[in-house]
Amino acid sequence: VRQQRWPLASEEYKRYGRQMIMPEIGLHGQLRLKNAKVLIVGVGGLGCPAAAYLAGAGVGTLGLMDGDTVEVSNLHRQVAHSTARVGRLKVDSAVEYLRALNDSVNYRAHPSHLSPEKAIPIFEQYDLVLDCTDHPTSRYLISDACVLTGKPLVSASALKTEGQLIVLNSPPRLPGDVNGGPCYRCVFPKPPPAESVLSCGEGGILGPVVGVMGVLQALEAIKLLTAKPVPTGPGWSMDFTATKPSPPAEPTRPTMLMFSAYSTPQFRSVRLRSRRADCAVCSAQASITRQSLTSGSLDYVAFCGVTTPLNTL
Amino acid sequence: VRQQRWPLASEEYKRYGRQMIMPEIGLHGQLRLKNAKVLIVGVGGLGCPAAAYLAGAGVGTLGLMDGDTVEVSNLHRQVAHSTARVGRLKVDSAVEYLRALNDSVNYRAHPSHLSPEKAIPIFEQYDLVLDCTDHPTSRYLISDACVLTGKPLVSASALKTEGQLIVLNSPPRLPGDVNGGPCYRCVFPKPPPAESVLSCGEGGILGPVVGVMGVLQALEAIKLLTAKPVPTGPGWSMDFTATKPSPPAEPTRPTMLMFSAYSTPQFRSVRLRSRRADCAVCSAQASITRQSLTSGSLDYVAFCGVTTPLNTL
Amino acid sequence: MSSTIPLAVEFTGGLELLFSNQRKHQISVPSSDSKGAPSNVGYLVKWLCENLIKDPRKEMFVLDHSVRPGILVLINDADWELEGEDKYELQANDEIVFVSTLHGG
Amino acid sequence: MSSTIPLAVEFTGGLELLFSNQRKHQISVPSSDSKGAPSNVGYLVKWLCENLIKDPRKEMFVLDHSVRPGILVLINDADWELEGEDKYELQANDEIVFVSTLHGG
Ligand SMILES: [Zn+2]
Ligand SMILES: [Zn+2]
Repeated sequence: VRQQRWPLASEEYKRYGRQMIMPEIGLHGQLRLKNAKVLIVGVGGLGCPAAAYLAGAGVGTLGLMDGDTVEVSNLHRQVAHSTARVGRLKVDSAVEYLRALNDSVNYRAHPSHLSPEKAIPIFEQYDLVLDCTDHPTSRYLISDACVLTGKPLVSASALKTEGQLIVLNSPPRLPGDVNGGPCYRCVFPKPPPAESVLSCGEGGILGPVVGVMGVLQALEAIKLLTAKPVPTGPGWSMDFTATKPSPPAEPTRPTMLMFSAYSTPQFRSVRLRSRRADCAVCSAQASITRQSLTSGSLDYVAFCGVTTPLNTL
Repeated sequence: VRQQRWPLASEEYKRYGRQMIMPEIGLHGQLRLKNAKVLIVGVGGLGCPAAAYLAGAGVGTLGLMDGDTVEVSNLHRQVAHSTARVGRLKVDSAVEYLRALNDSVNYRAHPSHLSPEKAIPIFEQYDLVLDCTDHPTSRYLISDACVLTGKPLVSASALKTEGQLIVLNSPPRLPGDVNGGPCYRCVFPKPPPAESVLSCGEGGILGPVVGVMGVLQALEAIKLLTAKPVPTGPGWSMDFTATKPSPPAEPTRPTMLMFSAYSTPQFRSVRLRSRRADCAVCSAQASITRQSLTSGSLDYVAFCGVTTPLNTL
Repeated sequence: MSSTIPLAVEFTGGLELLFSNQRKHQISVPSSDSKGAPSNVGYLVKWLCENLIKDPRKEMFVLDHSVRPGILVLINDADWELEGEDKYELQANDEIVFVSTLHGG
Repeated sequence: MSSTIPLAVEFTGGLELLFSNQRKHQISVPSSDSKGAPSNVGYLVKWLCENLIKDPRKEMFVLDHSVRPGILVLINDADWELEGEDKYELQANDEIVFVSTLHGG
């Protein structure tokens, strides 16, 4: 009963103290994390470290979606799984690891692949989505569903010795609102030719390369979830940790972070375009709607799989 | 018996296949990893992810050194531990996690803090060292011991929302050899005033910030361990994976990677100086020797702890 | 005009495999195209296809006379769509990066 | 001489706390010092202590008339020891970064 004076249990102050003493998080940020629901699509090389750090940080609800089972060839990079759990569903394997790390998170396992029909009803249960998948079809589908449900998206990918990360639909706005962040289709309106797409199975992947990108996804998610709103409500006055004003956030410009393990410099941040006036999903003239998605009339596999007639120079 | 035709067991081809198909690693690199002995000093926010990805990659022998026990306040960032293992030695807790991930690695637990007397005999058992500690005293000691035993050092640090990484003594060369990479004392000849040093406990730390730095340490270690020597020996001809010549390695220039979670750009690579002609440990006029280290005549705490008389502007 | 423009061109995300497996290239391109107009990025792409690409699979770089879908063109660390796309006129020492998007995870 | 040199100065690794908790500062410093010599990085450090630092703990930035141990000074992304240390003469639009080394882990 005494506990009611405090917005967190004493165990939580202990567990999260090292991040709560920073002005960027504070008690307010910790409460926002606790109230947040994050969906991770894909529990592989990106999803494993992303889930570990989001669970560690105390995200209230963490959804994991993946239809695959753990294979031995995953284990050099998918560090939430284990040899003993080979053959089990990746979502179940990861939840076992995550519960041992932090049992106070509410884990939701979605043991199937994402489909256009399921995307919207599932995304609506969350506040933010991480794209940790490994194919253009899922990347377009996840981005479309994030725009249509108004969720910001932290999208990353990796192959061989390189990685890329973009925060999309941030801030999330209705289709047609030019102040919303660009979506995946704004940046890549046409899918790459199918024959140019390599998976990690085909092209190979260095574990720490995909690991770095997954950890950075967790970081961007935490930054988005804890970004300071205008201070209101009684909780604010209890934010004893905010002794210094936190630095003003730089205006969010859409950027892509590129990583290349063997290059100098290894990292490069590049400026991306804003929303595309003729984007098929986030513009005023969008053709992709909640209806077209849930009805299953959109064939993402065909969209990405058609081999474009080759008219080379 | 049939297995003898192959340098790795079939389970190993499965487990490491996704990294072996890359020309940067190949069979040759995998064998080099398998024969390598890596020491991680500090099994906290940096050491946990670094150990996970090095174990995943199949480093043959992984030494973990730490005298601390797991606390609840560690768990938001030290993702190899678990709530059930609070109170246990960090080295034992981490080995339990790592064994579940990859049992074929030979784990060596060093359940104590590093001391000048112990450093040289322990470092001599390894090929490469990761500094994952959290204080200037250990940073100078580890660097000194790496120079004196000829081991390259991957040193990282993190605090609040920032991180730094430097590869030191790479290539490792005898004191006085100007072609060796700079050591920690070359870059920072004098320790910072004690009152300017903040620990993660005091200053706070965001989990993914230290996590990114730890994963990047594993990456630099893998790059150093698998760097291609001149092809010799019968093993080379079996490297069926090297279908393309790998790109020539860029000349190693000493650089520091700086990370700042809330800045744009987040990462910055800066050029560092080479070896210092009057460095106390790696130069021709070095005063620090194996003898002075092992005899215990060097007091690193006093070196770093003395509050310099303040002669401010 | 026979003057040239020095450029730093880089290929990443796997595109370097089409260009002698080399990421960074220091090149010089004619400062004007065959019609005498100042060279732009569209001209550079054509020039790369005629002079620098080593792999016969040119369609992995160019389709329908433009950079193929799934390749991001960066002009001095900005998406070329912020700079006028292929109409951007090349300046000395511009850094042009061609990035193939990755999909693995 | 009353001309000035525009510079981008940045403080990281916690040093920003001494400078109004702001990392990036666009400043202009006199192009020559009191003796008429071209302004160098040593002069800049003195100038920052007199004009930009807000925290009274100046000894966290400068000790014995030089940047305190544990601070790396970067001139255009290179350790200042590669550029002549405090003798480096400032150029317009130079980027000078002061980094406090971190020790946590
Ligand atoms: Zn769009
Ligand atoms: Zn040295």
